[in-house]
Amino acid sequence: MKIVSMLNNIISKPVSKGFSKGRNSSSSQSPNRSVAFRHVDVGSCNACEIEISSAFGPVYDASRFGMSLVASPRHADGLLVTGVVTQNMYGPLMKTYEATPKPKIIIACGDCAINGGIFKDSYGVKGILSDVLEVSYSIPGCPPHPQQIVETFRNINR
Amino acid sequence: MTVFSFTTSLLQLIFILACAPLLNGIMLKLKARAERRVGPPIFQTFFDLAKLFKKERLRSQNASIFSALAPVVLISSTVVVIIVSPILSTQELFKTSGDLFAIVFILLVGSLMIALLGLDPGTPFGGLGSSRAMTISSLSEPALLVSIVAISIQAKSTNLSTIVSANLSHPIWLVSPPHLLAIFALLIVIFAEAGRIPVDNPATHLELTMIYEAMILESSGEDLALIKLGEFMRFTLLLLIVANLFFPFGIDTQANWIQLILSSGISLIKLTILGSLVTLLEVTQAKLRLFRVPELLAGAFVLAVLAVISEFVA
Amino acid sequence: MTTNYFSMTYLFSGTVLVCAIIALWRKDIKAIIYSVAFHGVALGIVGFSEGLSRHDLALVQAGIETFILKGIVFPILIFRIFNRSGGQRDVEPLINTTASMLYTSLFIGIPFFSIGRLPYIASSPQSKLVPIGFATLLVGFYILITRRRIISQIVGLIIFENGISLIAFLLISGLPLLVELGESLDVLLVVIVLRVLAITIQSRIGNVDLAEMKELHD
Amino acid sequence: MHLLFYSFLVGSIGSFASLVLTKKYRNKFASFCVVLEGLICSYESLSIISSGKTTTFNSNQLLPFFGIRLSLDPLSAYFILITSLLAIAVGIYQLGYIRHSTKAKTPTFIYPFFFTSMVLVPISNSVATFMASWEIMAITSILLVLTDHAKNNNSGHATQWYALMTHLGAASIFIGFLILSLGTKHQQFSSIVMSSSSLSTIEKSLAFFLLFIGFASKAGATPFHVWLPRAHPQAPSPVSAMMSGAMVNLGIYGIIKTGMTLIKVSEGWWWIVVIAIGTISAIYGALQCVTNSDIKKLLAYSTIDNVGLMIIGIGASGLLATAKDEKFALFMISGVLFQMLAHSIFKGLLFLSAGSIQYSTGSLNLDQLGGLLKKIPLTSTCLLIGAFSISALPPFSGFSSEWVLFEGLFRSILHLSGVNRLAVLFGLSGFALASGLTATAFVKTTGIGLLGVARSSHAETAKEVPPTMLFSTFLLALSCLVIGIVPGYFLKLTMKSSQLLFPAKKLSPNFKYGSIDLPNLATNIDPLLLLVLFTIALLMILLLLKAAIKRKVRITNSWGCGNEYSNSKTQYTATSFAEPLQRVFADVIRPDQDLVVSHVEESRFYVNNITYSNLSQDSIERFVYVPIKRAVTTWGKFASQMQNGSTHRYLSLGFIVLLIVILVLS
Repeated sequence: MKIVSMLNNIISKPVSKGFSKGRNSSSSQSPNRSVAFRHVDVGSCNACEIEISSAFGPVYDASRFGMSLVASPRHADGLLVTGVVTQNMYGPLMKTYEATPKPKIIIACGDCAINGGIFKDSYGVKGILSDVLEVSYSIPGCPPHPQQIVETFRNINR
Repeated sequence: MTVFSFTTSLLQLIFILACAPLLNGIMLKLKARAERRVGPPIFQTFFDLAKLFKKERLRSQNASIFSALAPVVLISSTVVVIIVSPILSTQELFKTSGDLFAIVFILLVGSLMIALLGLDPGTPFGGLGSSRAMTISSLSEPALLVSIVAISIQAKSTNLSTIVSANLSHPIWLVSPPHLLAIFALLIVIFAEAGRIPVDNPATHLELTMIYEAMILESSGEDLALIKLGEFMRFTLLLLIVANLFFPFGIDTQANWIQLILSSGISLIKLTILGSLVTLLEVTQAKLRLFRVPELLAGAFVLAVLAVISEFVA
Repeated sequence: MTTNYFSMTYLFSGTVLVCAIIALWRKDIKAIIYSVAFHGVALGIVGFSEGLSRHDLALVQAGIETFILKGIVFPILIFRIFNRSGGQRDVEPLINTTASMLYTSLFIGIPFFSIGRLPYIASSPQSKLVPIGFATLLVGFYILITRRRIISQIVGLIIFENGISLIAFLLISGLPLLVELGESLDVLLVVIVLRVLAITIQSRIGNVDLAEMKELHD
Repeated sequence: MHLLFYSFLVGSIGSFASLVLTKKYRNKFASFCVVLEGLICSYESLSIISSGKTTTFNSNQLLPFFGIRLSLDPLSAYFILITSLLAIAVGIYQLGYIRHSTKAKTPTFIYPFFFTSMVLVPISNSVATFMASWEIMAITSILLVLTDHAKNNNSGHATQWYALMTHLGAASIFIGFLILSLGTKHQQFSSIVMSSSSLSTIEKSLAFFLLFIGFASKAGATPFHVWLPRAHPQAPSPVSAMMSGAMVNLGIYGIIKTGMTLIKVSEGWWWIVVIAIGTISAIYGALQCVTNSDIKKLLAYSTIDNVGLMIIGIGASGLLATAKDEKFALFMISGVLFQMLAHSIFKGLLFLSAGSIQYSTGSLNLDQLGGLLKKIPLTSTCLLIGAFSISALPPFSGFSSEWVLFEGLFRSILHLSGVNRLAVLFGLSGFALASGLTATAFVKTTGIGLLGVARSSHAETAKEVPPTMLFSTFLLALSCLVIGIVPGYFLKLTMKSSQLLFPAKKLSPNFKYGSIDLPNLATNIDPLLLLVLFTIALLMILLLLKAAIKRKVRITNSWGCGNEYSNSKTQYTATSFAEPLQRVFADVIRPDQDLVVSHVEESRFYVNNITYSNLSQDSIERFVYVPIKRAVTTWGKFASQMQNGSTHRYLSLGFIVLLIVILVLS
C-alpha cells in the first residue's frame, strides 16, 4: 500500500510552488547552483526555525535550487544565523565561524538577528549579529516567510 | 594485457566516475518526487562536488597525516577494484586479481582509512562514527563471505569474471533459489556497508544518529569532495557488481568493441533501475535502531548459509 | 518441460522456507502475517506445479485449495484476530532475534545432510527438496517454542503444518484429497478455537501473552 | 643437523658468558650469540626445506634409559625457520630493551635456552626426547614470565595459572603418548607411524584427544586458553613476542604431527571436533580482543583468534584427507603453515612495538595513550603496519595468508559432502566474523592509541626508542610487506615443507612474480600487481590535485560542535569504541557494568558525580575455571583439615586404609 501511494506521488505533479520572479537581475556573475548552510540558533524563539524547515519542505523546496542545510560548518559555505546573539551562544557562534571554510556567507535570518527584535537590550543579550560578524545578507521578518528565505538563497552570488 | 582490456579498464573507470554522481543525483531526484517535492536537478551532485573542490581546506591541529591521506587512499583503492573487476567486459586487464575475496579486502582498506580518519582529530563524534561503522562492518563480514561462497559454488571459482561468464552460459542458475538468496544477502550487506537507509541515513543532520557522516564531520574542501566522490563510486561499483551477478546479460565477453559500447549503455540502465529500487526502499523504510542492525545482518547471514546449503540440494 | 516444472518447484519450495525464516526474523506482526500469506501462496504453487508435472489432478486440486486456504483465508483470519486484540504491533520473542537467527543457521543445515541418508526416500529430483520441508517444519517448531503471543503461536503452527504439506507434495505426490482437507480443517478448527479463546482471554484480562497466562493456572 | 648443534653451542656460550661478563658487555654479547644462533638455524632449516631430505641423529648417551632421538625433516625445519627468524629480530630488539627494563642476569641467561628448546621440540623423534624438550621449553618460559615479578604483583598470579595449565597440558600429552607407545610397543615416532595400524579405534581416539587437548592448551585454543592472556602480557615484550609468535606454533605443530602423521586420523568426526574448537577460539579470541584495552592483553587474545583460524584450517585439511582429496588437503595445510608464518611475523612485530610504546610512555593502557603518531612516528608506523597486516589488508602479509585459507576452505566446501561440508561452512563463518572483529580491534588500537590527542602525561612526553629496537621492528615490518607482496615464494616454501604429510600428491604451482596461481584453483591473486596499480592511482590523484589546486591548508581547532570545553577527555576511548560490540555480544562477554550516581545533599535533582565502571572479564574463565578452582580449593581445605599434625589421626587413617585393603582383597 505504501509503495502504491509512493509511486502515485512520483507520477503526480509536485506540490512545490513556482517562483515567477526570476533571479535578481542585478547579478552579473554565473548562477550559483550549490550552496550549503550550517544553521546556528544563537537565541531564537524557534519561529524562524519553523519557517526554515518549511522552506526545505515540499511546498517551497529550496533544495531544487541546490540549497542544503548541512551538519558541520566544515561542509558549509556559510552560516544561517537566527535569533539575537546571547551571551552563552557567543562563543559557540565564533567557533562555528572559525570552523567554516572561506569564502563564508553570513545570513541574518529574522528580525532578531538583524536588529535584536523584541529581545533587544535584554540582560542575557550580547548584541546583534552585525556587532560580532560581518553580515552578507539579511532576511527581514518576524518570522520571515519561507518564500523570502528561498529568494534570498537564490540571490546569493559569489 | 591487450589494447582491448586496457581500454575496457579505462572505460570502466571513466564510466563509474561519470555515473557515480549522476546516480546519486537521480536517486535524490526520485526521492524528492516520492515526497512530492520538485527536488534538485539530477546533476546537483556534480555542482556540489565542483563547489567543494573550490573551497578552502581546513584541518584540525590534532590531525596527523591520516587526514590528508585517507581520502586519496579511499579513492585509489576504489579505482584499483574498478580496474580489476568485470563491469563492462569480462576481459580482464592482467588475467589476474579479479578475485572476490581480494575485492572485499581492497575495499576494506578504504573503509578502515575512513574509520581512522574519524578518530584522527580527537573529537567525540568522529570516534562515535568509526566505532559504529566498524561494528557494522565486522558484523556484516560473515554474511558477506558466506554469500560470496554461495555465489562462487556453481562456477567453482571465486574469480568474479569467471562467475559472470559461467552464469551467462547457464542462465537457469540465475533464477535458482540459492543464487537469489545469496544476492539478497549480498544486497543487505551492501546496504550496511554503504550506509544506506535501513542501517544508516545519509541525509541525517543529527550527530547522535549518524554513522558514516559522523566520521567525516571534520573534513572540508577537496578532502570532503574526494571522500564523497569515493563513497558514491564505491556504491555504484557495488551495485554494478550485484547487477552483473544477478543479471549479467549485456556485458561483453568476446572482446567485441561494439558490445563494449552497448554494454556501457545497458549498465547505465541496470544502474538506474537498481538505484530506483534502492530509493523506493529508502523512502518506504525507516532507519533501524543501531542495536537492531545485528538482527538484520544475522538474517542476511542465515539467508547466505541457506544459499550455500541449498546449493548442494539440486 | 519437466526441468521447467522442477525449477519452478525448486524456486517456490525455497520461497516457502525463506518466508518461514522471514516470519521468524521480522518483529512487526503485520509483516509476519504477510510473510505467512506468501508462504501459503508459494506452497500452493508448489503443489500446483508438481501436480501438472505428474499429471495428477488431485495434486493440482490440493495445490489450488492450499493456495486459497493458506494463502488467503488463514491470513485474513489472523488479521482479524490481530485487529480485535489490538495492543502491540511487535512480537516479543523469548530469545532475542539475533541469537535466534544464529541458532536457525545451525539447525537448518541438519535436515539437508541427514535426510538424504534415509534409505526409503526415492531418488527422484523432487525428493532432493524434501529437506526444505523438514527445515520449514523445524523453523515452525522453533517459532512455536520461542514466541509468547497467541498470534505468533498460530503462525508457528501454520508454518509447521505447511512444512508437513510441502514434504507430502514433494514425496508422495500429495496426500489424498480427503486427508488433506481433513488436515487443513483441523488447523482451521485450531485457528478458530484459538481465535475465540484469544478474544475471550483478551476481554477477560486484556492481554494475549502466553507468559502471563501462567497466572491463569492457579 | 650438525649445524644445529653448533648453533646450540653458540647459544649456550652466550648464556653462560652473560653470567661472567660485566654489565657493559653482557647484553651485547648475549644478543649477538642469540642472533648468530638464529642465523645458523635459519640457514640450516632453509637448506633442509629446499633439499626436501630428512636427517636423523641418534645417541644413547645424553638421556638416561631412552637416549636421544632427533630427526630433522622439512616440516620441522619450517617451524625452526619461523622460530629463528623471530629470534633474530627479538635478539636485536633486546639490545635496547633490556638496558631499560631490568638489570638482572636471569633473562639473558635463560633466553638462549628457551630458544634452543623451541628448536629441539620439532626435531624430537621419540616420546622421551619430545617430553624432555617440551618440559625445558615450559620451565624456561615460566622463568621468563617471572622476569618482572619484583615490579609487578600480577606476574606471580599469572605464572601460577601458566604453570598449572602447562603442566596439565604436558600430563595430557604424556598420557596420550603413553597410550600410543604401549599400543605400538615403540617410543620412537617413526616406528609409531609404521605400526599405528595395530592400534584399536578406541585407543586411537583416546590418544588423539588427549594429545589434542594438550597441544591445544599450548596453542591457546579456547577453552584451554586461560593461561595465555595472563602469561603473555606479563612477560617482558621480547619474551611475549617469542611466546605468541613462536611457542604457540609448537602447539599447532603437535596437532599436525599427531593428527596427520602419528595417528592417521581417518574418522571425520574427530576433525569436526577440531574445527568446532577452532571456530570457538577464533570468535572468542577476536571478541575478547575487541573489548580489551590493554595493548598486550589484546594482542594475546588476538593470538587465540589466529590460532583458531589455523586450527580450522587443520580440521578442514584433515577432512579433505579423509575424503581422499589429498591435493587440496595439501593446499589447505600449506595455507595453515603460511598463516602461521604471517602470524608469527606480525604478532612479533606488534608485541615488539607494544614493548617500544611501553618503553617510551610507560603505559600500555589504550585509554591513557593517544596522539603517538606525531610523538613517536617511527614506532607508530611499525605498529600500524602490524595492525594492517593482522587486519588482512592488502598488500600486507595477513591478506595473502587469509586469502589462501579462504580459498582452501572454499575448496573444502566444494569437495566435501554431508556434515563435513556443514562443519567447514561454519568454520568459514567463524573465520569471517573473526576477521571482521580483528579489523575492528586494530582500528581501535591504532585509532585510539596513535591518533587523536594524548590522554595522559605519559603519552604527552613520549620519546622515540633506541635505534636497535627500531631496527628490529623495521625488519619485521619489512618482512610483513615482503610476505604480502610476493606470497607465491612463501607459499611454495610451505608447500615444500608440508609435502611430507601427503607425499603422494604434488601441486604444480605457477608462481610468476610471486603471485599465487594454482591450476586447480581457477582464480588467483597478485598483490604486487595490485600494489603497483594502487600506487599509480594514488600518485595520479595526488598529482592531479596538486596541479589543479594551489591553496594552502588552514590549521584550526577541531570542530567540537561549538563546545567550548573540548579537550583530550572528550575524545572517544578504547572502552567506548568497543561498547557497541560489547553490547551486541553481551551474552558471550558478560561484562560487569556499574553506574553509580550520587546527588548533592540539598536536592536530588543536582548530580554530584557519576561513576561508571565497565569490567569485561574472560567469561569462560569465570564460568568454567573459577568453579573448578573453587572446588579444588575446597578439597584442599578439606585435606589440610585432615593434616592437622595429630599423630593419632594419621595412624587412624592408616588403619582405615589397611581395613579397606583387606576388605578389597578378600
